[in-house]
Amino acid sequence: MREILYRDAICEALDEEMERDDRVLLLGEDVAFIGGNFKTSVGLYDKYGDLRVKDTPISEAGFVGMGTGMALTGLRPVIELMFSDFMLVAADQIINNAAKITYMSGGQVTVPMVIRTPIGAGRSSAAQHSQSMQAFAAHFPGMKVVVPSNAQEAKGLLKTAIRDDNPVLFFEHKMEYSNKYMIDDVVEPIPFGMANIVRPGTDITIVATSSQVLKSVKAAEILEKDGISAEVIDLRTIVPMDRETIIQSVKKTGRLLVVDEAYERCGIGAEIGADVMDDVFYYLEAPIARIGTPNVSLPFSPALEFPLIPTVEKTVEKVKKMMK
Amino acid sequence: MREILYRDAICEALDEEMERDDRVLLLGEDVAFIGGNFKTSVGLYDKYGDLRVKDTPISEAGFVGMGTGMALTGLRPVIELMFSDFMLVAADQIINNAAKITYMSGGQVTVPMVIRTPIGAGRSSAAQHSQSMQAFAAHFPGMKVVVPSNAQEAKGLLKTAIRDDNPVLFFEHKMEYSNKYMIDDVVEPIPFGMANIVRPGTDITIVATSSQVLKSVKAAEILEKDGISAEVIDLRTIVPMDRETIIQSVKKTGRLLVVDEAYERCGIGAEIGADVMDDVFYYLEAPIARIGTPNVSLPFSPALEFPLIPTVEKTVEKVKKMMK
Amino acid sequence: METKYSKKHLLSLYEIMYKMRRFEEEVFEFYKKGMMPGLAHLYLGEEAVATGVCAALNEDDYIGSTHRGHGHLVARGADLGKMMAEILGKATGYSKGKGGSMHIMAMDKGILGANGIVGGEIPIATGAAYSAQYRGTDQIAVSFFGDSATNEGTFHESINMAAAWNLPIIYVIENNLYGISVDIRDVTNTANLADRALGYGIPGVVVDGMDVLAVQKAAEEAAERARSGNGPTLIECKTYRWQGHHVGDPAVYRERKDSNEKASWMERCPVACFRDQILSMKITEKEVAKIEEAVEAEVQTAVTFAEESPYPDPAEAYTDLFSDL
Amino acid sequence: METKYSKKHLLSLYEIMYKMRRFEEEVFEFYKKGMMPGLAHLYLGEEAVATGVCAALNEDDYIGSTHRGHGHLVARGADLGKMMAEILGKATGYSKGKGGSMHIMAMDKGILGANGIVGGEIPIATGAAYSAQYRGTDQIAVSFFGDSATNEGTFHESINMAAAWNLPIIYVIENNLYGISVDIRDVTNTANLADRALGYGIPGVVVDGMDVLAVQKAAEEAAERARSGNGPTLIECKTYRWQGHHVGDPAVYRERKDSNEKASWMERCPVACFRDQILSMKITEKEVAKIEEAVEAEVQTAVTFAEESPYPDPAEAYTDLFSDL
Ligand SMILES: Cc1ncc(C[n+]2csc(CCOP(=O)(O)OP(=O)(O)O)c2C)c(N)n1
Ligand SMILES: Cc1ncc(C[n+]2csc(CCOP(=O)(O)OP(=O)(O)O)c2C)c(N)n1
Ligand SMILES: [Mg+2]
Ligand SMILES: [Mg+2]
Repeated sequence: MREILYRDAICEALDEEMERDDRVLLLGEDVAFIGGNFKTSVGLYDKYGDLRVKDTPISEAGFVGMGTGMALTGLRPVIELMFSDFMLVAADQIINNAAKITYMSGGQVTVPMVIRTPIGAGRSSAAQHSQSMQAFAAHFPGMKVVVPSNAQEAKGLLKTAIRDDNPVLFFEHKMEYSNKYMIDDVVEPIPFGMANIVRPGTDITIVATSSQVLKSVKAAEILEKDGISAEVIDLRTIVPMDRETIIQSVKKTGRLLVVDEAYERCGIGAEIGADVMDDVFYYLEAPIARIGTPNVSLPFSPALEFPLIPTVEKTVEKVKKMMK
Repeated sequence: MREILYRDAICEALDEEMERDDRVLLLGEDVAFIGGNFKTSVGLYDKYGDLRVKDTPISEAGFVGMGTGMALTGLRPVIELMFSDFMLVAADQIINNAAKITYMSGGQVTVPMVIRTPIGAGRSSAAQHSQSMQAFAAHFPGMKVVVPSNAQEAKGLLKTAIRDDNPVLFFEHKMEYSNKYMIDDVVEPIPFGMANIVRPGTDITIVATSSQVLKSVKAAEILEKDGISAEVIDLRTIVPMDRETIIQSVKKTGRLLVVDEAYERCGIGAEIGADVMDDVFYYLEAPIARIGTPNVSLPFSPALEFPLIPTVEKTVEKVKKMMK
Repeated sequence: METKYSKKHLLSLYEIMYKMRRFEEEVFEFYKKGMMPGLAHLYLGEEAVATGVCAALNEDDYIGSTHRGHGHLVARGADLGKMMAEILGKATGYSKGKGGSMHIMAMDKGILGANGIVGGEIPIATGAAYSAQYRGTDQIAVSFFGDSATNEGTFHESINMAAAWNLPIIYVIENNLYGISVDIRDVTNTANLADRALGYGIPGVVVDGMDVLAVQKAAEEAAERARSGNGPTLIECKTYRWQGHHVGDPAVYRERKDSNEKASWMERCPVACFRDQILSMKITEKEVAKIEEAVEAEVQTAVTFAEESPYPDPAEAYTDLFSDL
Repeated sequence: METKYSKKHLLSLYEIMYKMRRFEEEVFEFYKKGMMPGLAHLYLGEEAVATGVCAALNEDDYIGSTHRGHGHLVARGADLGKMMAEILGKATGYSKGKGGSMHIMAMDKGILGANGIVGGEIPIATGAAYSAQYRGTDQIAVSFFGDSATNEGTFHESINMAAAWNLPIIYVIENNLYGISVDIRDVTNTANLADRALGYGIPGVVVDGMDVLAVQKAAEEAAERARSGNGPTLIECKTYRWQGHHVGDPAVYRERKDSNEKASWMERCPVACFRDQILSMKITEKEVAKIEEAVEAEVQTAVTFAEESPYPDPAEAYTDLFSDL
């Protein structure tokens, strides 16, 4: 085990995969010379050169589309979008193109492309730089959707993403980049579609994503003191979704809370509730619940922004309500 | 009452609003000289001229953004996107800009813009021309989202949309354009946020949108013969959502099925279930259920496409299962 | 008339153009008979463009195509039977019936995809060019698109990158004057769309898109430039479509400015004119007729194959979304 | 030196530039003291651009701004107190603290919005120009954006429409050489971005963006063209930013090609040079000093106002999404 910053774990995964497979290349705004806006590719430009670690112009639709063209012709591009909000600038290329080509071709081709991009509020970045786009990505078929919860998970899941033959949306939480974690000396790829029970419990199931996993664990620790035993599941990937692990857990606990930072409406909480409903309905002791970002734009002022972000306290409070 | 095509009802609403208010103008691809790809603006170019009914180049992000600029400076533009799939080409302008400006400005300005666009499968238009984008629109805050069910509803709701001071996404179902309906001689604006109980019933609540409303009514008629009394609610607007009407109905019937043609994952069915859950949970006699488009791309061949579309039969079958 | 090209080459150009023509006439028949699901955008009248451009390419080069893509496929030697089957939504089609006319993909012919999103394929083809550069191959990419697609942001973003990085790609504007009903001259301010090249510091060439040899020549120069590391070229081919935007479009908008517009273009039919041209060049009527017969047979075989092929099994709707799930 | 402008006008130009300079120095101070939430993109060094352009405008003209928008606001006479309060996230800010530095909107000054999406504001400003044309007013719009924003599709789509329809708008490129760390010359192939105009059939003008009078002159010509119905102009102002991309950026990338780059631009400081210039034009040190004192007072008042203003009530997070819900 060793200590590492979340951002460096991302960088290591990129480096190791590029080392392993020269079809892997990295493109995006400011990824090369300065090593990325969030410093997730420091050193790679020096190591792999200009053609393989490429600073692009500010042309998101253009360079995401280029990634698709590369993926169709034998390469395995990793594209960085500086903020996940900018997926909307390239939305047609991501959703109408990259995600549909394998299907539209009747399986003739695959599109092994990873789009890495940061999500999350908390930096006073306001309405256009603070969104969490995982529910948006999951709504449309054809992309795998990954939401790693810490440095080890990020490294292992990014390796899997790069080795996957399909388009993968890989969401890094921007408040995590500077956080320190202990990780294994060697991190193996973590398979998609296998949720991780990070804390067993018996009274309620909390399914969480990304940075909400650690917050949920903290909430569980607080709840423990009140005699409430919460099972926390790190979903890891939204597509594919590990329904079975969730269902088994809820059958045991009788309660389900989903915590994910995307907008609440048509969000991840709604989806998981609907998805498992049939299987768990007769086991439920309380209504399925969700915590997400409320359905308003994200404000700049910390006085307004922080109250909107899912927190440990909100989770504790919601669980207590559900236990009544 | 008189008979009218759905497409002509749209056209009448546009005409009447343009007649009433010279700040209203229409922009889009092929809306002028040929009166729209789906013939929803026939005659308006001749009546109102080139500046007011404007054929645009194929520049969706550009002309949606222009609409925002018009709306900020005293006009009330109606923008036609030829297929709702193309919202993705203009997604940043719709979601990061039009929908957020009022909020980001602290309420200094409003953006009275309507984006009209067709949804729905059934024409062998394949993966890039068949999607139903209402859940996508509803996920992001700042837009009202309208899903009219027939000609009368379309006309009345479009008038309201044009008079609304906020961005409105107005979804027309492309399989409806050539359908005939009886409508009132004079159609008044229909308020947003008021669902319409189109068929009362006691055993199950079916909340439907767009062309699924009529299909649900047909399903209810079939179910009637089996002694099942279904209440069908035309949701009309997804944002704002009339929770109260749904909740009251489900409290009465004990069962809820949502039928909407958007992709199922993170879709409208998931949302409504999650939204009313707390209020109806203890009244439920069966798990809340949903019918949507399965989470795959839409295929071209009718042999593949039709089985994916929500139908009367699927609704009947699902309800029967829920009654067991 | 003189030409540097061999008799064999001239005949093969004619064969390809004639094949496009006959193939699409049959597509139109299927539509009229109500046997074609959805719509198709016919290339009739524009045959010289794809034929001339593809004559300048190698087998392993890449093509980014459009909603009006049948011609590009034929020019690359795609299987007519699999094409027609796809257009009819049959299980034996290139895309197993999942794509249809607008999304025929033939990776074996370097066709990266037809694309229902106007401008959608331009960055994808540009990425293939980057890929060729990265892998150090001799390959180039060609991106075909219509006049009106030049007003999409992707056109701009792609060409800028290709120009900045000297990517081996040719951008081909098939300027048939219209985007559906909208006259390109009403929504853009330059007489020649090739002028767009000026803003990127790359060559922009205007070519008579009804003249297959002129097109081939321009494409050869551009291909040479691309292969030798000198970057992209923008070629504007002036052409015209015989039919409306799609098989169901009566195209009333054409008579708006010039009632003779269609007729005057049809006089310059690329297929008929080239036939006359080669007949004046030591090629005999008999040689041409032989080709036409062979093409006819190939087209009829494709038609029969497509008609007799089964529709896909409904369960197929759920496969091919991912390679592994 | 000679100029057609009055002493009063020259002094007012200096006042505006000096105000921008001092205002942003105070913003930077707030950042360094940890009192500013998030980040800000400073206009320091680029003052002549907004000042010169806005000097050519009328009160009711429109401005589309960017993430680097403080200068545009000051040039339009926006309230410094409300600006600073917004930058600090206070309830008294232009946007009640909801927007912040990147989204200050001041509709009363014709500022349609700063915009955190690069290229995002270009079509919006273009729509305002269409609106002016439609309403038959004398208004024009100005769209400011950076060098690197010219590589977004919205740039292309907007200018094409404005050119096709002769919209009354001026597109102003603030070419400070970089988009964050990326040198525009590495991702685009033309020496002058103004050359982009060639592809749209509109005038493209290169101007010394450190010279406020040169900028004003170019803007006046463009404004005249726009107001008389002759359509858009693209003006490229060559300029430089003193600081990194944002307040937290050390800007190491600048020494990459030319270690003297920053120093040589700073020698040409638009504020200091213009000060010297007007002192050589019958304007006295005393007159200048008087202005500087007044600006200083105004800036200090703004700083105090912002500091002393309250943060918004958390419940405010839920208002202003819609005008009516
Ligand atoms: C992004 C997008 N916008 C609009 C359309 C609808 N559409 C399909 S083809 C077409 C016209 C294209 O014109 P052009 O590029 O000149 O090609 P042509 O059809 O003339 O060959 C339009 C508007 C689309 N498919 N995609
Ligand atoms: C669509 C989009 N892509 C990327 C960014 C991140 N970003 C913010 S400013 C900037 C550089 C802009 O460069 P330029 O247009 O030259 O303006 P400057 O900052 O130099 O004034 C980038 C890449 C963004 N905000 N929006
Ligand atoms: Mg065309
Ligand atoms: Mg710049």
